[in-house]
Amino acid sequence: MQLTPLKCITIVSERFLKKEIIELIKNSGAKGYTITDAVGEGSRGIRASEWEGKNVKIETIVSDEAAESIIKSISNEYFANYAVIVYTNEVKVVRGDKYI
Amino acid sequence: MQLTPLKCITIVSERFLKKEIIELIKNSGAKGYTITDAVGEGSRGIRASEWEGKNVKIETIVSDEAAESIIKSISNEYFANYAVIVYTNEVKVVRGDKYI
Amino acid sequence: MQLTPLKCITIVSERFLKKEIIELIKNSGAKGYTITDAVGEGSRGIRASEWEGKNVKIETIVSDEAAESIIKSISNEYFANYAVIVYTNEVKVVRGDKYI
Amino acid sequence: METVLSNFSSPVVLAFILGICSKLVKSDLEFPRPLYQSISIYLLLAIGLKGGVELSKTPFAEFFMPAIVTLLLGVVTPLTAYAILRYIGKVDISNSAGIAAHYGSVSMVTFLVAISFMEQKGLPPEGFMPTLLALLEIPGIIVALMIPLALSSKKGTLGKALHEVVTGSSIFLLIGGLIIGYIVGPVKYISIEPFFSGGFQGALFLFLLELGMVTANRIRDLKKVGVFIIFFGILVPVLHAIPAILLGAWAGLSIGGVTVFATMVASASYIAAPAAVRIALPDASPSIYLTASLGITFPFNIAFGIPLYYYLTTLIMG
Amino acid sequence: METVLSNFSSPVVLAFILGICSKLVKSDLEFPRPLYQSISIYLLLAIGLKGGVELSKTPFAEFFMPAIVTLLLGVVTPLTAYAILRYIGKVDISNSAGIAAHYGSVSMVTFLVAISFMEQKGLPPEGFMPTLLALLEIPGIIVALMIPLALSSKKGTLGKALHEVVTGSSIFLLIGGLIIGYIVGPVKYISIEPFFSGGFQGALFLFLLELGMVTANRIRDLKKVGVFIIFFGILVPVLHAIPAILLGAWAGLSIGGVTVFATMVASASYIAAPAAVRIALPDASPSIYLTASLGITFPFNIAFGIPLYYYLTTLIMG
Amino acid sequence: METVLSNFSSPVVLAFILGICSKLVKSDLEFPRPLYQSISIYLLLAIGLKGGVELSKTPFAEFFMPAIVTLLLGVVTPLTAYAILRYIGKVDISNSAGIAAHYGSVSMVTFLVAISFMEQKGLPPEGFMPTLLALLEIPGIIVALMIPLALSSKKGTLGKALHEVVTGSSIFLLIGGLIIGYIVGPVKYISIEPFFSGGFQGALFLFLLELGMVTANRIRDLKKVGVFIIFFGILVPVLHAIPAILLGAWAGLSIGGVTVFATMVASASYIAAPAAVRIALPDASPSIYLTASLGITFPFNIAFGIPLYYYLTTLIMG
Ligand SMILES: Nc1ncnc2c1ncn2[C@@H]1O[C@H](COP(=O)(O)O)[C@@H](O)[C@H]1O
Ligand SMILES: Nc1ncnc2c1ncn2[C@@H]1O[C@H](COP(=O)(O)O)[C@@H](O)[C@H]1O
Ligand SMILES: Nc1ncnc2c1ncn2[C@@H]1O[C@H](COP(=O)(O)O)[C@@H](O)[C@H]1O
Ligand code: NA
Ligand code: NA
Ligand code: NA
Repeated sequence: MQLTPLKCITIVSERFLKKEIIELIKNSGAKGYTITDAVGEGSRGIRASEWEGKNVKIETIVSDEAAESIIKSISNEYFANYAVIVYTNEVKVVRGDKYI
Repeated sequence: MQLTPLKCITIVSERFLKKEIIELIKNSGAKGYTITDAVGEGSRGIRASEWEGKNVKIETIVSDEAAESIIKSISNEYFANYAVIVYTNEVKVVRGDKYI
Repeated sequence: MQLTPLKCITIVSERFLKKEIIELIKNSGAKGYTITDAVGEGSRGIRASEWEGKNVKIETIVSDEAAESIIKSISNEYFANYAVIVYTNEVKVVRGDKYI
Repeated sequence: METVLSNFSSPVVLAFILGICSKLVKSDLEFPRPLYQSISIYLLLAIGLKGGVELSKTPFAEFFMPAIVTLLLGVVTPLTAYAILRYIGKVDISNSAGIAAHYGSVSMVTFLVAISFMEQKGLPPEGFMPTLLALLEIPGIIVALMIPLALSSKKGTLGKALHEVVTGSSIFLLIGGLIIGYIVGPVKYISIEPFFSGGFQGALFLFLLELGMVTANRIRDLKKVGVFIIFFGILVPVLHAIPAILLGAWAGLSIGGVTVFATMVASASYIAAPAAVRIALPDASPSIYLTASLGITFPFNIAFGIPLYYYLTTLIMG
Repeated sequence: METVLSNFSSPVVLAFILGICSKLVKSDLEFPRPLYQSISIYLLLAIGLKGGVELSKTPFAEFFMPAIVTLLLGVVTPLTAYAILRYIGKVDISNSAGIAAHYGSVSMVTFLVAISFMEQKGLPPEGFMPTLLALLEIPGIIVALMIPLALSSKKGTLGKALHEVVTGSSIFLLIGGLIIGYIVGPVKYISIEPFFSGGFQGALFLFLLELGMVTANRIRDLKKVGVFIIFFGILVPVLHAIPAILLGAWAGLSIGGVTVFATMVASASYIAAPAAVRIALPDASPSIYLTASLGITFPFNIAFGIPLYYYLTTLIMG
Repeated sequence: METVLSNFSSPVVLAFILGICSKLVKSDLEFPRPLYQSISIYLLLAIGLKGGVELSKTPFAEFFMPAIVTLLLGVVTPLTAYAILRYIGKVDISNSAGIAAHYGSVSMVTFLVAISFMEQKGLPPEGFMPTLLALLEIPGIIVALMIPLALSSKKGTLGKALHEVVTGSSIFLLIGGLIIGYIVGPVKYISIEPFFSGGFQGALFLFLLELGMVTANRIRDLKKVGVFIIFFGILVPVLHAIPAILLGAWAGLSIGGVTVFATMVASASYIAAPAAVRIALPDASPSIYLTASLGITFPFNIAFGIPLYYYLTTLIMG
């Protein structure tokens, strides 16, 4: 089985940013994404959506370039005012060419 | 603390395939699995379960051989007609011998 | 973009241990965590929370030392009597110094 | 015409339209999935229970002919739908069979809206209609899925698909409710009646709000499926309703009963059938069959079909 | 015998059986967890509120003796259960204490089904029964968990377990409802009565459907627990019911009250107790205590126990 | 004083207190998010529908003046709130505008509790109050958010924030319900009335239980926000209620109507406003505006504000 090495970017943010982040990653070249509901705690205290109790965790499998572009955009747009964590991870993907 | 290097396979698919994929990974030698509800978008447009709004994300920690076998079976059975993404990831597992 | 290599620890356990594990990882130096609801199957048969149908999956991004300390504490406290799986994964984190 | 207009001031139809609007204005309204599931469970049990209680009071003779007619149409309608798709529309075998399975089966919500409609007209249908719903849900799917098997030498996923339909939660709850209602009878039913009857129309209101939201997504796909499917989704229901009206009247149903029966036959499944087709015919395209049944036929029936079938019924019966 | 049969045509018992069937036929019916949680919250508040309102009308004297008797049995039943497990069954200390905690506490749903049953018989129990439910829920768990502590020099997780029980959502909502109902009184209660009374039996119906599904999973584990536990799960409830009937009658309860009281005492917890035992006695096996309380005693009480306790009550009270 | 005490024995207020207690005793009570969402949908549709039905019976003349007065206060109250924050409290521009948006808008639950309160007093407000609620919800947010734009040359996120408010699910459901209720009218409303009226007070009871839990979390943050905000959160509502009472009475509302109207104006949004402010003014601190509206003003209004506004109304009107 042919496996393609790609980046998996994970973004956990307040629920409220979901729509915008999805748009952002699509514009950066991601071919797809997967979202799960999450709750969490971090450095930031209370936030607007907190009392609804939920974050979202967005994962997207992308090429190295797309990864860099996504990280840059998110850092610029959201790090100052919103609760967001972003990390990447090396994965091997089946039918990887679909996601580049 | 002793950590065993193993493979973590992640499969995101339409909810509808859940039962079958679980059976498939058990038959391929997985000793366990963890499932979370997810939503997502990918290359494929609409699908039967779409209007119920949910994918499933199945993760299973397995040996290299089991990993290969799972990837092969899923590729053969589902890639043609269903919405599925599969990728692997190197992890270090506590009490790893339980999962081989 | 500056990325810091850190450890991502994933703990899947019966829902029932959620509060305690969160306390444990905070005491071990984690600066945050993210939780998703999960279901799963493993080596262990039935358990008290099983009929409520849910595990939790706790992920925390930490330094290598904190990782080791978390793994040790969880192994000592829960492995004997509870359903728990723990594994680690190398990730690269944006603004990584926040999480050390 | 008047009936159509008055239909548009019915709460459930307006809820459906509100659901569509919520997508048009891009509202962030979100209908939690567990609420959707809970209302499904509630509605299916409620119609099952009420139907079972009614059935326990119905003499077998009265129920016999309508049941036979139902089964007959359950076998015939998927065949007509298939023939039209395959030979007029030139659709390939798998997709023709897949779509036919939807039109051979039945949409619970359309059925409920028809009952609401007739009750508001003061012409409630017979109490055993839910039993007919249960009888009609399965055969159409089976017949349609057997066509490609009969034509080619396909691998036997029919059994699996069949198990899926028969044990699917919708048929299970409907039949479970019927049996419980039948055993319990009118007297013991009283304790749970406020819950299952009082809230019924309101729950249906919420359900149609949600279905409006889902339908709006489907309507967006209309352009993808082509003009033939759009015509198909509107004309075939009417085509199926006509024999249903004639046979229903012949079998002795009241005006309310005939209208609801015709609506059932004219409706297309979008829950049981998709699940079964996905298993038995994985190469049939969900975009086509879901758009047809949920994006075209469902709103057509809710808005125009039901008043039309009622009008035709009164022409014939009265 | 007749009572047993008639019990099998009660809606809630049939819902329970339907739930079991859904697992037997492998239906894909899924009961969303939030619905399960919502119904729990609803039922607990509803019985609390109603009980509180009734309590505000009850003279203290009438309520005093039943309360004393309840506490007494809350202390005695875990000890008898423990003794039987440890000395007749030769079960180890932790498991004996763990199981005993379940049989010392109480199952809310069994309690509710018993009330339903007596209301259908036209013999509703006293209005303050929910207060007795609250009184009985906790002591049994505490007494049982203290046994291994008394015997060995175990580490002090009892405090944590105790906090878990007392602040657990079930006891919290029940007592919260009782207090609110008591303060609010019959007049102000009217505004929320349609919601909490009208829908009650229907919500209980849904809840038993879900419990049937859960019980079916548990029943599969029967072979794992051994024959002694199966006998235990059937005989101990009856053994506990008998003194409850005698003491309940002596304390001045009506026939309905005595039957419901006996059912409470005979029932085994499967929500509060497992949570507490999991904390205080992590080495006790959940397969055993859950299978016993949920897989054996619960269905036994629902199907046979309640009619039996009613029969015994009429024998004694006349 | 007496009114305040009697307010504390109202079911919904007690539910709110129970919710706060559940956090104080660290109960593991969990209110499932889908239940919370479902009740929101239900309450908003229910008040919309009922309001729409009432509106269809109200002569335009009767409704005209109250509507004008509502819009007027919707424009004025955010400005007074802003001025107090900026010039007395020395709060920075963003935070002043962010908080002002909350106090210019309205809290649905406070509104509902006020209606409950007046109905229990036998003085139900006019049926068109929900329309006023809808009219008041939006303008205050817009006016407040425009302040920083007018003062500085900020980037135009106001449009996005506006879209968020107008299509936000709460305003969408409220207005959707109003329109449907208006079209449907009193006769066709009957079918869905048991669901939307009968269960209303009970659903509100559950909702306040949940809000109590949320408020408890917010109250913990009180020490973070400083003494000025605490005074602000108590005094500004009263300050806003007074002109509302005068203008409401002048516009011809009944005692019930004036009290509810004053409560609306005095209340602070914690759903629509936070979402909009988060978008338009990301540097305003949620800890401050949420703590003020949800942690201070909300419980103050529920417990003391409503009886106080009622008392003031009777002083002035009668
Ligand atoms: N160290 C961490 N590990 C895992 N998730 C985290 C961590 N820190 C923050 N998060 C997640 O990111 C969200 C926002 O974090 P923050 O911006 O630090 O408030 C939190 O609610 C968590 O869900
Ligand atoms: N690039 C991607 N990154 C993360 N998840 C993806 C990606 N592409 C697809 N998925 C997930 O896999 C599901 C099926 O994808 P597809 O088969 O491409 O339609 C989607 O609904 C997503 O949940
Ligand atoms: N091999 C595995 N891969 C992924 N998740 C697992 C695996 N084994 C166990 N788990 C998860 O860990 C939980 C506890 O496992 P256990 O202690 O083996 O019963 C299970 O319910 C699963 O959610
Ligand atoms: Na049909
Ligand atoms: Na007991
Ligand atoms: Na206001």
